[in-house]
Formats: sequence, structure tokens, C-alpha cells
Amino acid sequence: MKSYSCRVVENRNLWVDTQLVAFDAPDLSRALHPGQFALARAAPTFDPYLRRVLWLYASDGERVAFVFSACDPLAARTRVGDSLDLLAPLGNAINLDANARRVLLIGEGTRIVQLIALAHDAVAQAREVVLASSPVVGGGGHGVGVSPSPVADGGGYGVGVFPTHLLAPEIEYRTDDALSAELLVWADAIIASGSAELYRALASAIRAARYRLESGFARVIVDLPMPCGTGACYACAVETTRGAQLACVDGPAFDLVKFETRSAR
Amino acid sequence: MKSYSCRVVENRNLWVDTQLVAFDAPDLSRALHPGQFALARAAPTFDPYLRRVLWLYASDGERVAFVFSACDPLAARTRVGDSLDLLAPLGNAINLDANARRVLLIGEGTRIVQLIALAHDAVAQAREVVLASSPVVGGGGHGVGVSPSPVADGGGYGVGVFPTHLLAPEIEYRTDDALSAELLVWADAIIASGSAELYRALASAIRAARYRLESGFARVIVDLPMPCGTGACYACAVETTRGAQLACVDGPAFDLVKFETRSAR
Amino acid sequence: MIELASNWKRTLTIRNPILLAAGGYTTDAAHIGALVTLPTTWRARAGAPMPRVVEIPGGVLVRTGAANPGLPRVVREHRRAWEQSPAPIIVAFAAQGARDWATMAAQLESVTGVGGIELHFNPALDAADALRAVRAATELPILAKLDLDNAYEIAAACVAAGANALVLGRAPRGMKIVEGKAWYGRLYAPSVKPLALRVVGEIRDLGLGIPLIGCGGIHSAEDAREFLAAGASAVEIDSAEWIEPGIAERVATEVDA
Amino acid sequence: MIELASNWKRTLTIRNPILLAAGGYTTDAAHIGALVTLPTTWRARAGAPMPRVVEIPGGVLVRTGAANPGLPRVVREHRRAWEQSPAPIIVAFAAQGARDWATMAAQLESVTGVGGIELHFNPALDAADALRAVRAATELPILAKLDLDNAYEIAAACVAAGANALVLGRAPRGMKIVEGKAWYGRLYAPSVKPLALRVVGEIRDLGLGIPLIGCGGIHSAEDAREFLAAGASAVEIDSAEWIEPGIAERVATEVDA
Ligand SMILES: Cc1cc2nc3c(=O)[nH]c(=O)nc-3n(C[C@H](O)[C@H](O)[C@H](O)COP(=O)(O)OP(=O)(O)OC[C@H]3O[C@@H](n4cnc5c(N)ncnc54)[C@H](O)[C@@H]3O)c2cc1C
Ligand SMILES: Cc1cc2nc3c(=O)[nH]c(=O)nc-3n(C[C@H](O)[C@H](O)[C@H](O)COP(=O)(O)OP(=O)(O)OC[C@H]3O[C@@H](n4cnc5c(N)ncnc54)[C@H](O)[C@@H]3O)c2cc1C
Ligand SMILES: Cc1cc2nc3c(=O)[nH]c(=O)nc-3n(C[C@H](O)[C@H](O)[C@H](O)COP(=O)(O)O)c2cc1C
Ligand SMILES: Cc1cc2nc3c(=O)[nH]c(=O)nc-3n(C[C@H](O)[C@H](O)[C@H](O)COP(=O)(O)O)c2cc1C
Ligand code: FES
Ligand code: FES
Repeated sequence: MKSYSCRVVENRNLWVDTQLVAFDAPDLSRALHPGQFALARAAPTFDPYLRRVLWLYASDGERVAFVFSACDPLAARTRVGDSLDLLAPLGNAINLDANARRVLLIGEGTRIVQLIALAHDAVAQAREVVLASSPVVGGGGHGVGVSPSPVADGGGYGVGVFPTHLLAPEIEYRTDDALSAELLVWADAIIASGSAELYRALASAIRAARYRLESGFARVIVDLPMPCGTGACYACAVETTRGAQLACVDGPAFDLVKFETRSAR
Repeated sequence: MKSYSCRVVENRNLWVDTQLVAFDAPDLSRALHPGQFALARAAPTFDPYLRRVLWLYASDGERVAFVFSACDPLAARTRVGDSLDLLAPLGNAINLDANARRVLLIGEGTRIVQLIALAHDAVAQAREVVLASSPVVGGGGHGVGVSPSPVADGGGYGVGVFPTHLLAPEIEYRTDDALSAELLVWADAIIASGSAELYRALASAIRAARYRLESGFARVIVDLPMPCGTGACYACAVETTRGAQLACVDGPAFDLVKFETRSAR
Repeated sequence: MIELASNWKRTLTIRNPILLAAGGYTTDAAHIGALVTLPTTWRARAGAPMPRVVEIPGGVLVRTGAANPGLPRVVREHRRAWEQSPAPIIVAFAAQGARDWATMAAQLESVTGVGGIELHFNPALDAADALRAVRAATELPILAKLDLDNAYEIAAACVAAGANALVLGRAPRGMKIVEGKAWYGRLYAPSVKPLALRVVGEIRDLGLGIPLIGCGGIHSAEDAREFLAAGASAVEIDSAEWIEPGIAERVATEVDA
Repeated sequence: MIELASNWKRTLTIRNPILLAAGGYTTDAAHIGALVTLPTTWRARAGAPMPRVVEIPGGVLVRTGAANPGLPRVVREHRRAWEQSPAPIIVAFAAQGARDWATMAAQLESVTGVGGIELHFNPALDAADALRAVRAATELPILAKLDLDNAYEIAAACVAAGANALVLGRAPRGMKIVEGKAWYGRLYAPSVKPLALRVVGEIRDLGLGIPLIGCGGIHSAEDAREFLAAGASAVEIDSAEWIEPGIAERVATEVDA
């Protein structure tokens, strides 16, 4: 993890309540991999106080784009030309197994934006990719965490269809049943981003379609407030079958097997 | 006093530690007169918390420019295109007597920027104007007030010569002795902006050169933190011979006769 | 309609839970529930030397020293305005001593428009003693504004001594080194809100049976509603008026809707 | 060199007045005076449910519930790191009760690298009783970290009961309505600095004769120097590390220069 000061080259609403912010920052672009995030601050102000989670959205080795909640004060206050202070890379990259030819990515509502970088990466690695949009099933909350403050709003919820022109043609984008037995049986690997309710439904659907839920098969992204990003503040603890783990240092993606959605609240 | 939301069309360092911020705002431009100020806030942030004093610098009925301290966080955070929330007009305009043909304006260090609008106004009224720069005599403080926070830094201190190309040619700009008997005898009216030390020296110099200090002859600008600008907070109280007065509603210019510099601290 | 003196013979009924706190000042009060005056004392006070306001990140430290021309002059000058006020005037008393307060309370008893008195305690004053003295001197409803620091400890005693409502409360005291010397002032900042909310919540749980008025850090209708949800019957707003003049009236309108 | 246990047989000497407070964590401590661990308890604690952190304008409310694996495991896991630490380790004890604390203190007595103990009182605990129990169990220097709310009231009793230094102090407790329910947490914000400074100034004036350690809201070397000017011998920094990792070390370097 390093500290970067980067000039904003783009800051706009991407889709529904999702904001896109981009930087021309080769170092940073190369340091980040799908699944990882950066923590941003517009120094020197103390309001907002905490750093904001920026999720990697796209990166080409020169330019790097992140998504975060368009409702966050940072969205309105950031302008092209501003410098933001970024800590990155944070969290663990999502590495797909070499044998995983068929990758199913499931995003609930606007949380799908957290999977776009991964989808493009998988296509570049010549994997087959289905990006499946799930309707919002989580009841009001934000992912598995509670987000009383806007800081957790990394992606947020919403309805509607992600703009397909932003996707590589190789990506099969589906808006029918994301948890259909057909898809779950087809897939070699699943990554999902959404609410605890989605993850519970996913675990049952996998068990129903494939008889068992193997370790390493499905991973789920935990989207919690992550004030420090380095394991220092314990704000992002999630209860797993291996005990308490921290979304920022042990995640943000966890194996669905290890992930006890019940106690994550 | 009204509330305006105005887009910044210019924000740059004017001179030494003085920042210039300008708006295309005909209403506001016409509402303000030399000696008055606006209180600015970059909503919705609470850091900085208080509104900043912007001193009228120039106004042509369409565009209006203000000066404030370049060290204030607002200077760095404000960008062309941003909207600032302004309360204006505040304070009393400095009206020159119809008989005052020869106007002497004395500014200590960079506090001279508070007199430029008045100088141009006086020239437009076909008065003779001498703008005299005084070296910094006040010991470290900011004007007659104490400014532990940057808010009071309206103008600030500095040394050097104000860039003359910014002045109308009719203005006689002097950098020799601002308190010389020659100038003080020549003048029909004096407006000064600077420290309590300057004002004390000015009062003695006038008494020495003209034998007495008449009421209505010399006015001095008080540059204090003015958080509310409307007489509500009592932060800008100054001790005058007429008792406590408020810089924001009774000033910011006070008659030198009424102004007891001693107790103003 | 909200009754702030439900345990007393003389009522203090407000039409809206938003009050303008002592220190605030507004000309526009069409919806506001009540207006608290700047704190008065019996004799005029020059107040604290400059600086009176020191900004810090996200807030401000204030020390006024209760500058005021003394109650007799305040009444003389504002009597007419108070008579015509659409909302009750609550006259605030700054801490000087119980004897002065009793004199002041007696003088206000029959001033039209004055609906109550707000006593500004500080930790140095014996609140219950002072309350009993004022209680004996007037039938006007008495709001006791307690320091957040020790409100929980003295709340019950204040009710027993005759307070009709508790204002929670006075801002926490802070310090800053200004030009090498210690400078003391109270902290006004949005971040004071959680401290005041906690005190409201804790004192609500004591079940004292009198209305609580939340005060501290309110900058929006949402903030005000948080206090009402925590158990306050009304709230007072002040420093938000500095940065957004008229905000108390706007919050009052929004909370009404 | 600054001595934090000047009234005691076993010293706690620090080379720099900047300490990393409990809750903070750094890998870079070349200049920092001492490192306070996360608060420990005798038995493991799962800590508070989510959310643990709620942001407010200009700050954050935190409630960890003292999540920790229990002192025996902490010692087992960190013993090696503590032995090699360039700065003394001060092990923080979270409030559970005097008996556990005595057991914990005894266990740390001979752990290399551990230079002292920091006791985290809260208003519910009798500080003097707890201090006496720990004092009897260990010769390690004891830092008493008092709540800002009541530090002034109990400071002298803590010194009499054996504290070697006072940490001023624990952040003020706040509340917020989260999803309709009261949620309690402590306030960490730059605006806490004036509150802590005031307490340092007031307790310095008591002349208790032991070092005071300022703590709360420090985000720069200038902030740290303000505490030293107010009478603190050292300061602790924590939440600034969240938004600027490594800042405590940078402040330590600047204050040294
Ligand atoms: C009291 C204490 C003192 C410490 N002192 C030092 C030190 O001196 N030097 C140093 O390098 N590091 C120190 N740490 C930091 C600690 O090592 C970090 O927590 C570590 O980086 C976590 O990695 P881990 O995988 O070892 O912990 P883990 O094995 O993941 O966790 C250890 C145990 O901590 C508990 N736990 C962890 N996270 C949570 C949580 N969010 N909520 C509830 N319980 C949780 C779990 O019960 C778990 O069994 C300390 C931690 C604690 C708690
Ligand atoms: C206790 C109190 C209650 C008020 N209640 C109302 C009200 O109900 N309605 C309303 O419209 N207005 C009220 N005000 C506001 C008051 O009228 C304003 O202060 C007024 O706008 C000031 O104008 P003025 O010219 O009358 O005061 P001035 O005549 O300028 O001042 C009156 C006196 O106040 C003292 N004073 C003024 N400013 C300061 C200062 N900064 N420091 C120290 N002393 C100072 C002076 O000693 C002076 O003699 C109240 C003020 C006070 C003090
Ligand atoms: C200029 C000013 C003067 C004040 N004077 C007093 C006072 O003398 N006594 C008091 O208890 N509160 C005083 N207050 C505090 C307010 O009455 C109120 O408690 C506080 O400001 C409410 O919090 P808020 O400002 O965050 O809304 C003053 C506030 C301001 C802004
Ligand atoms: C994540 C975290 C956990 C903390 N846990 C405790 C604690 O259990 N006990 C305590 O007294 N202070 C705790 N603190 C507070 C710090 O030790 C310290 O008092 C405070 O954070 C210092 O103020 P600052 O953060 O503004 O520098 C914690 C702080 C943080 C950020
Ligand atoms: S974000 Fe601080 S521990 Fe995970
Ligand atoms: S600025 Fe508030 S009274 Fe003058």
C-alpha cells in the first residue's frame, strides 16, 4: 500500500447512483487489480472526515477509473483538475483459477459495477464470461454491512440495466434469472456482489443446482465502511466460519463457504 | 443583506498573500459599494466552519471581484466554476463627503487592497486621489483585531509595492512617507486601513500637521473576524469613545476620532 | 402544540419544536416555537476581551463573557418588540448568582410576551439552590440549561428544585493556545450533536417527567428530528444561524411539514 | 528523553513525546516515543456488533467493544515483536474489573519490551480501587487514561492510588440514532482537541506532580505542540492515523526537529 496524489481527469455520473472518477496515473493503474480498492481523501478538509472507498472499475496501465456512490459528498466536490490523495492498492485482488474457463459474475442492482473490471480481465484471459444482473433482494441495507454513513456506499443500490455499450462484446450480459440452475451448473467459478440476502439465496441455489457448495467455487464481495483499509480500526469485521475477519485485509472478497451471512450483521 | 449563490469566474493570487475571487453577478455587483464586504461559504462542508470575509475590490455592475487572504483554505479550494454562497452587502459603504475634493487613502502593507475600490470610485467622482502605501508598522497582529484563525485574514500583511498597472492613471500612488505633513495637510478626507499602531500614528501625525483631529476627517477600517456579519455574534466588538460597537454593523470603517485604538484589543 | 411547562400552573405552549437559542438572533420567526434572548445579567457587562471567537477545524470556540446592557435596559429597549412577538420570548439569565436572578425573575413576571426564563448554569454554581431562589421569585416557567458535562448528575435535583424543562445543554468547554496563552471558550460545532444527543438519551431514560430540550450542533431538519427521536420535546438552534442566517426558521417550517 | 514515571521506582523513559494511542497501529516507529496496544482484556472478546464506526460531519463515532483475543494470546503472538520494538510497548487494559486487571498486570511484569500499562477507565468503574489493585500486582509504570468528562474530578485520587502518569483522555461519549435506534460511540474528531486541551490545562493547574499525556484530536505537529504548551509531557495520536497512515511517525520527526 502506497500513498498517491493524483489529478482527477474525469468525474461524472456513470449510471444511476454510481459515480466514476478517473486519473491519469500509470503507477497507480498498474498497482491495482480487480477486486481491490483505493481509499480517497480530499485533503486538507476534515469534512468529510474519513477516506472513501473507491472500487477499481477500469485500468489500462495508464489511466485508472474507480466507482463510488454518487451520493457521497466527494462526488459533488471533486472536479477535474483537483488532486485527490489515494491509498492503494488495498484489499486482495480476485484471482481466478487457471482452470476456470466459464466465469459467472452476479451483481445485485448497481453493485454490478464492482464486477466490470473483473469481467474485462477475464475476457482478456480468454475466459467465457456471463455478467448477470440480479434485482435488488437485500432489504434496504447496503450489502452485508450497515451503512449509516455515506462512506459505505461503494456502488449503492438501484434498479435498471447497466449500459451495455460500456461492456466488451465478449461479455454475455444477462438480466433474466441470475441464480438459474442453468447458469450455476454452467459456471466454473462465481463472483457475486450484493446483499447478505443475495448471498444466502446464492448458497441455496448452488446447493440445489450442483448438490454441494465447494470451497473455492463461489466468492462474494463484502462492501462495508472501511475507514483505515489496513486492519487497524476493526470497523470492517465480518463473522466467518473461521472467526472474525476483516473485509479490508482478508477480503473484500470471501469464499462463500466461509461466509456466514447470518452473523455478518 | 441577501443570500446569493454565485459561480466563480476567476480565482487567483492578486498580489503577495492576497487572493482575488470574481463572479459574474450583476445583482451582487450593483448591491455592493466600497467599504462593504460579503461573507462567503462553500456549502455544504463544515470545514472551514465559518463564513469568510470577502472585501469588495472592484465592481462594474456586471462583474464583481473580492479580495481575501490567499492563506485561507477557501483560496485553495475554490475553483472557477464552483458556486459560492454569499451574504451581501454587509457593513456600511464609505461615503465621501461631497466637499472632499482631495482624498488620501493610506494602506499598511497588503491592507492597501481594501482601498482600491474606493480609490477608483473617488476618481470616477472626479476627486483627486492619493493612494499611499505605508510599511507594516503593526507588530505581527492583523489589524486592530487578533486573528488566531485564518478567518480574519482579510487582506493580510506583506511588503512590496502594489502593482501599479492595476490602478487607474488618475490615482497618484505614493510609496514615500504616507503620514507626511504635506499629504495630511493636502487632504480633505482620509481613509486608512491597517493596524492599531498605524491608526495611533495617524492620529498623532494629523494632530501635529493640522493642529486638531476633526470628526469626519479621517476614517479607519477595522479588519476583524466577522463570523455573522449581522450583529448577532458580538465577535467583532470594538471599543469606541461611544462604547462598544460592532465592526460588522457599525463599521467596518469608524471615525478615527471615535476610535480608541488602545482598548480595541 | 407542545407544552414545555407541563408540571406547572403557568403554561409555556409552543407551536413548533424549533427554538432559537440564546446567542442567536433572527428577524424572521413566523414558524419558530420560541425565541431565547441573549443571556442577561442584572447589571451591564462589557463581556470578554477579544478574541471572542476562535475557529477550529469543523467548528468554533466562543467566549462572549455575557456582554449585555443589564436586564433593566434590555426590558426597556425590547418591551415593545416582545409584546408584538408571534412566539413567546424566553429571557436567558447568565450565571452571576442566585440573588440577582431572583430580582431579575421578579422584574420579568409581568412583562407581556415573556413566556419563560432560561437559567444558564455552569458547573461552578449550585444549580438547585439557584433554581429554588428563582422559583420562589416568579411564576414564570423556568427552563434550566445545564452543562452537557454534568447534566446527568444534576438533572434530578434541578427538577426537584422547580425546573419546568431541561435544556441539554450548554456546549462543552474547550481551550486553545492563542498567542502562547491559554484561551477558554465553548465549542460550537456539528460534532457536538452526538454529545448532546447522548445526554438527552441518558436523561430521558431517567424518566424525570418534564420536557427535555435538545441543543447543540443542529444544522438541519434531520438533525432536529434526531433529537426528537431521542426523546426531546423541542430543540434550540444557534450557531447554524451564523453560517446560514434564517436556518432556524427554515428548519421549523420543514419540521412542521 | 522524557520520563513518564518520575514518581516511581521503575522508569518509563521515552525519546520522543509522540505516542501511538490504543487503537492505532503502525509498522513505522523509528521516532515514536512509545506504542500503546489495542485494549486487552483477560478473556477474548468478540467486540461490538456492526456498525462500529459511524461518520459525522468533521469526525467519527467509534464503538469497538474492546474486541481482542485476550491477553494471554496477545502476549503469545506479540512477544517477539515487543522484544524487538525500538520503542517501549505500553499494554492497554480495557475496563472489565479490578481483579482481571491485577492478573493481567502480573502476567506482563516480566515480558521484555513492555514498558508500562495503560488503564482505560470509564465513568462506571471506581478508578482509585482499580488502580490500587493493579499497583499491588505490578511494578510496571501505570498510565491512567481518564474520561475527559470526569478526569478533573478523579485525577487527584488516581495519583494517590498509584498512577504514574495521567492520559487525558478518553474521548467523549456520543450517540446517534441509527436505523431508529440509539447507537452509542465515542467521538474522534479534530474538534475534540480543545476539550482535551482544556482538561490538560485544568489538571496541570492542580499541580499533581506527575506527567500528563494529552490525547484527542491531534492531526499535526502544531496540534501536538499546543498540548505540550498547555502542560502535557507527551501526547497520544490515533484517529489521524486512519486518514493519514504514518502521521504519528511524521509528527514525531517534526517535533524532534
Ligand atoms: C490487544 C492487541 C494488541 C496488539 N498488539 C500488537 C502489537 O504489539 N504488534 C503488532 O504487530 N500487532 C499488534 N496487534 C495487532 C494485531 O496483531 C492485528 O490485529 C493483526 O494484524 C491481525 O492479524 P491476525 O491475522 O494475527 O489476527 P487474527 O488471527 O485475524 O485475529 C486474532 C483474533 O482477534 C480477534 N479479532 C480479529 N479481528 C477482530 C474483529 N474485527 N472483531 C473481533 N475480533 C477480532 C479474533 O477473535 C481472532 O481470533 C494487536 C492486536 C490486539 C488485539
Ligand atoms: C440581553 C439581550 C437581549 C436581546 N433581546 C432582543 C430581542 O428580544 N429582540 C431584539 O430585536 N433584539 C434583542 N437583542 C439584540 C440587541 O437588540 C442587539 O444587540 C441590537 O441589535 C444592538 O443594537 P443597539 O444599537 O441597540 O445596541 P447598542 O446600543 O449598540 O448596545 C447596547 C449596549 O450593549 C452593549 N454592547 C453591545 N455590543 C457589545 C459588545 N460587542 N460587547 C460588549 N457590549 C456590547 C453595550 O454596552 C451597549 O451599551 C438583545 C440583546 C441583548 C444583549
Ligand atoms: C454568540 C453566542 C453566544 C452564546 N452565548 C451563550 C451563553 O451565554 N450561554 C449559553 O448557555 N449558551 C450560549 N450560547 C450557546 C447557545 O445558546 C446554544 O446553547 C448553542 O449555541 C446551541 O448549539 P448550536 O449553536 O450548535 O445550535 C451562545 C451561542 C452563541 C453562538
Ligand atoms: C479503532 C480505535 C479503537 C480505540 N479503542 C479505544 C479503547 O478501547 N479505549 C480507549 O480509551 N481509547 C480507544 N481509542 C481511542 C484512542 O486510544 C485515543 O484515545 C484517541 O483515539 C485519541 O484521539 P485521536 O484519535 O483523536 O488522536 C480507540 C481509537 C480508535 C481509533
Ligand atoms: S477498514 Fe479498518 S480494519 Fe478494515
Ligand atoms: S460579525 Fe457577528 S456581531 Fe459582527
